[in-house]
Amino acid sequence: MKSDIYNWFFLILKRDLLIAFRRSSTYITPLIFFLIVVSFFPLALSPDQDFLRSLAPGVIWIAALLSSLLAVETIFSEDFKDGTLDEFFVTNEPSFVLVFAKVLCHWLITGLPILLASAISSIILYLPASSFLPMICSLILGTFFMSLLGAMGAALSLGRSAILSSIIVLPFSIPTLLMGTAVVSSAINNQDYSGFLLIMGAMLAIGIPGLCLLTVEAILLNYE
Amino acid sequence: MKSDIYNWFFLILKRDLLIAFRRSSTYITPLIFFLIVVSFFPLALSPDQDFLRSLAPGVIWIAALLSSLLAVETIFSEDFKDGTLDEFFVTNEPSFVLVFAKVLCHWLITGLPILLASAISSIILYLPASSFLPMICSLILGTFFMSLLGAMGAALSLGRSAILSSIIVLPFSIPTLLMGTAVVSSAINNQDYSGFLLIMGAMLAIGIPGLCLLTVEAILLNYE
Amino acid sequence: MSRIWNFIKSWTVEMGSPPLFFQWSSKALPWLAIISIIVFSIGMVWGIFYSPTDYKQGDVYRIIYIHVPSAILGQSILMFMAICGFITVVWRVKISGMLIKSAASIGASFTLIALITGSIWGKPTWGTWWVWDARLTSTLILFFIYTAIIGLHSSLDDKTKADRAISILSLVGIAIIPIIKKSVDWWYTLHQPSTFTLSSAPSMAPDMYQPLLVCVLGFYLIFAFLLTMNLRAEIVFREKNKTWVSKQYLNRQKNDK
Amino acid sequence: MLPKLKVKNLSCSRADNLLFHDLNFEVVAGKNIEIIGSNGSGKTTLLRILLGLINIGEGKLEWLDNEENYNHYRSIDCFYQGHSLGIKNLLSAHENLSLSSYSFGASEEKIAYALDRVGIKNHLSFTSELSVGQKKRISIARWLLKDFGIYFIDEPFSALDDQATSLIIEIIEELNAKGASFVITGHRASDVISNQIFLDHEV
Amino acid sequence: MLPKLKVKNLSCSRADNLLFHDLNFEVVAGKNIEIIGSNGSGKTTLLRILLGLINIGEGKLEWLDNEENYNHYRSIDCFYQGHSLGIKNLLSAHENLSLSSYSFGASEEKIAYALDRVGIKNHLSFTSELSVGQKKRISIARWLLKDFGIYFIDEPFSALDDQATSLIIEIIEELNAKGASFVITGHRASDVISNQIFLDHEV
Ligand code: HEM
Ligand SMILES: Nc1ncnc2c1ncn2[C@@H]1O[C@H](COP(=O)(O)OP(=O)(O)OP(=O)(O)O)[C@@H](O)[C@H]1O
Ligand SMILES: Nc1ncnc2c1ncn2[C@@H]1O[C@H](COP(=O)(O)OP(=O)(O)OP(=O)(O)O)[C@@H](O)[C@H]1O
Ligand SMILES: [Mg+2]
Ligand SMILES: [Mg+2]
Repeated sequence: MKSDIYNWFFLILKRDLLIAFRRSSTYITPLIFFLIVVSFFPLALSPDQDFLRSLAPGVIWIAALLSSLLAVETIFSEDFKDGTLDEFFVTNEPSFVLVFAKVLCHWLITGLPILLASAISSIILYLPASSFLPMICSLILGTFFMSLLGAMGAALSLGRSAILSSIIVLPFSIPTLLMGTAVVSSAINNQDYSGFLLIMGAMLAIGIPGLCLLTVEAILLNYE
Repeated sequence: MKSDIYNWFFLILKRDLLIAFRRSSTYITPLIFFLIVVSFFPLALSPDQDFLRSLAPGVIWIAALLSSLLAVETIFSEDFKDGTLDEFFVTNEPSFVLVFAKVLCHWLITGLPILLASAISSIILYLPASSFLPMICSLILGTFFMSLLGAMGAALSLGRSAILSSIIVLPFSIPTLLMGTAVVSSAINNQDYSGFLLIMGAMLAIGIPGLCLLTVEAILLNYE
Repeated sequence: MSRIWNFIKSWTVEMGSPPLFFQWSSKALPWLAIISIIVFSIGMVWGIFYSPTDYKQGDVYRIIYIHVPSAILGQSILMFMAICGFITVVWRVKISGMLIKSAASIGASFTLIALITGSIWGKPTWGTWWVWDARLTSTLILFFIYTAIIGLHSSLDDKTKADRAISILSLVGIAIIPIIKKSVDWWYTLHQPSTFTLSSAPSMAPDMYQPLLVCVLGFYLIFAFLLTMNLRAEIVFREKNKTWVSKQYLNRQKNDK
Repeated sequence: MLPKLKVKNLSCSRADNLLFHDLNFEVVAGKNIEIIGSNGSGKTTLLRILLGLINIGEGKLEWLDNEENYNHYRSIDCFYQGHSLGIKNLLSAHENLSLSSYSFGASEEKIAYALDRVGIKNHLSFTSELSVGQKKRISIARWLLKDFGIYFIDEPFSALDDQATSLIIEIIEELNAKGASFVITGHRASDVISNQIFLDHEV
Repeated sequence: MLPKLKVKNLSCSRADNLLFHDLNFEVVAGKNIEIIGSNGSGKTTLLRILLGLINIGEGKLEWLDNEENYNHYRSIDCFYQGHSLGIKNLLSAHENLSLSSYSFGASEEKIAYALDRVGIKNHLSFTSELSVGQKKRISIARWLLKDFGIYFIDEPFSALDDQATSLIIEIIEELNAKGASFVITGHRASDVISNQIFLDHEV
């Protein structure tokens, strides 16, 4: 039974990754979007190094949140439209495994490009090298949490506009934003940032089961 | 014949406005999205008044672009799915009237709330009152241009490759962004901003016929 | 324990059946209206006309009698909605879903009132409409959460579905509110010392404080009153085709004659 | 009487499959044509080519115009109904008619009559609560809004119950009597329409 | 032999319309049930209630479990195919089978056999280029992937040509012989299935 759930999990993961790779826009769009948002600041405001460096943590985090959010919005809609979501719910396998697999897959195809983009941005925005590692760590935790939250928003607004799911999710992403920027700016100022990372980890630990279950509920709603 | 086109135009406008008003989320969501994105910046960067004031033009413009882009993305998809788009194209009425009517309707239900939201934002970002009027003027021109651009992107990505849409729309929105920001920052610094407004107006004047025609072509692509 | 649980469940289910609710609420409504209006007016009149003038702020401070109660209500209503949300998700009691929907717009309004009165108050005292202070910011986010809930509800055509959707959202909302409050606190102190912490304001004089308490109570009663009204409207709208609704109105018409 | 549309040597291939080849037929006033073929044989594609919605066929389409000449350009009012029905969920049945592109210029009485004819009471509520078949009835009501020259209807008989089927047949005959023509598709020959075109290559 | 599913006094109403009332039937191994009703009579709704996808009916469902008891909880493997077919456009026909939730645990040979059976060559390309009917064939191939207890199929016969129709009938009989049962819906009684349930209130 246990290995069954693993196989089930990997079946979904494989299927979704395959579909995502066949459509390159899934992983390229978040990356481009991120870079455009970031490059806008030097263009529109000021190319001054110190100014940009002070802006960098916030800008990178805002770009990360927005691009992860924009990408998550279609996570269930296609499966819902073409009837495959029905099929997953008709089997006797636990549905939150399905949700978790889809969230993980989504993170792999959008979170990783975002990490890449943020690495590039940290150079454009003159971030010191010492803050690189904490930035990546916080982004990993943060974007995964955003994928979870976004999945819930997407499930609640299945079939509706992207902007609706963003306003559902954005207010809830504020703690992540605050923690994330706190990690990076503490790292820049050589302060201790482990506390913030811990909190982000804790949020993720609670979020994974909690939000997955609520997402299952939200998906089932669309069947009524 | 001429009055026929007017009636045709108003038929579409009326239909779309009616549908939009039946679902209040269409006009509330861009407004709230705008405000949330704006409030991200003080949260992620710094709540300092002078700092925020210097950032404000850019922040407001980024929020305006994003919310108008997000909202425009479904402009044709519903009509495409439920077959009404086919019907509009089957009649002998000129299709760019259809596109223009849909863009105008879209601007009415998202652009106007965005203007309201930017007025609120100019208060919470401590923009001086003197820059209010130029900001609104530039936003009117800019969001309309974005609706046009976004409609084209939405038409291109109907049913398939969303990559085209974001890659085409985002880079093209950068001139609008830079002009718009320039108008507001010039106004803050008591410089002359009419030149930038003129350029934006010119872009719109070329964009309305040009982009509408391109959008018709882009929609027809989906039928092949 | 389980008996109490079952009792609560069956009680909520029973009292929550729309026709029954309609019956007892139409009896309770006039009383609720009278009491809430009396308490509310006492609070207002006492606060605005009979409480002492503040030595520093003058009469502007009287806005407190609207500001604070509505700020408090804004938070309590979300809590209330989360409780109803739990009942809706777990037991699928229909009426608790309608309760959330009816409460959401009231909660949003109170929060908006708190934001607006706060801004109005801030202009003379702080010299600006808005400050990115921890408490203000979290109130703003609270308002966003309300609008998310309302927007979600309006976007779904099927209203019972929409009720369950917003129950989920208000459950998440209540979980995230303390985190936001905490993190916003940290965030502010991170960057610069807080200039306007509300908690360190000079403790209030009792004759300013007492009317405030009455006002808060009055606001709660007004909320109960508005909620009942909203809920009744909602029920009639949703069940307009059911026989008991038409009967109710037929009876009403007979009584009117 | 001149045929409204002449189709000459129309061929089309999709992704290297020849869908149909050298089709020749004419659409005459008051007469119907049924295009029959199995799944994927190109029925939908043919209809869309005829209407100019897609432009991938080879061959000639000649439309009758007011001066009784034949043009490549279509000046006849046509009605097209695809697999999706063109019904808006957020509009009531009445609004779906009055605000559709086909109703452009139709009078209020026409609309009321059309709804009545298909047996849909003017639901004040939105159509989102109706089933697929009920929506199909609304879309059929729109046939009656104006005098269209040719009706191109993709699979009108699928997903319909017997009552609705006979309703459609009745309406088709009624419109035929007024001179309208129907070009419809289907999977097997219906008994109603005599002029049949088979698109039958292998699946 | 015990019936696999007993439906007792099932009623359901939607938006204040009673769709069906006091339905009683049993699904027996090797036997099929056809649910017949006009548009909007609640066929789709009934299937979804039986499967537990929606939870709005009143009444009792009792499922046979391995110990020959009846539970509210379903432990029988069921196959559900709704109006949408569950076919992914970006996957090839083969991948659509091997990566579907129903293939979970099916062997490679089964998949090849199933595709062969419905006459779809393993198109290496994506299924997005196939017609509705061809996709339907792929979705039918999935019936053969495992031994499901009950197949709930929503309108299997609509939008299909004669060849495919007889294919379906053949496959159903084949699976019946293995003990599987079908619960299918339709607009008019097909000749194949004897046990029919009519959901006929007014439209
Ligand atoms: C838009 C601006 C403002 C917002 C959003 C806001 C929000 C709040 C909130 C959420 C509370 C807490 C209610 C509770 O739970 O106890 C509160 C209380 C209070 N506010 Fe404001 N406020 C604003 C502006 C102001 C201003 C300008 C003043 C006066 C200088 C002020 C004075 C107070 C006082 C005295 C309390 C009661 C504190 C207590 O006893 O706990 N507020 N406000
Ligand atoms: N956009 C497309 N690109 C490539 N091939 C396509 C496209 N659309 C359809 N086809 C192919 O054209 C053929 C005809 O499709 P069409 O939809 O016209 O069939 P149909 O006769 O309407 O079938 P059905 O009865 O299933 O509706 C199919 O084999 C399909 O694979
Ligand atoms: N989400 C919903 N909310 C309210 N009513 C609904 C909903 N979905 C369906 N209905 C109603 O339930 C009834 C049954 O719908 P259902 O889809 O089950 O019909 P059906 O028998 O499958 O029809 P068809 O043959 O057209 O597919 C319809 O009258 C429809 O209006
Ligand atoms: Mg077709
Ligand atoms: Mg159905």
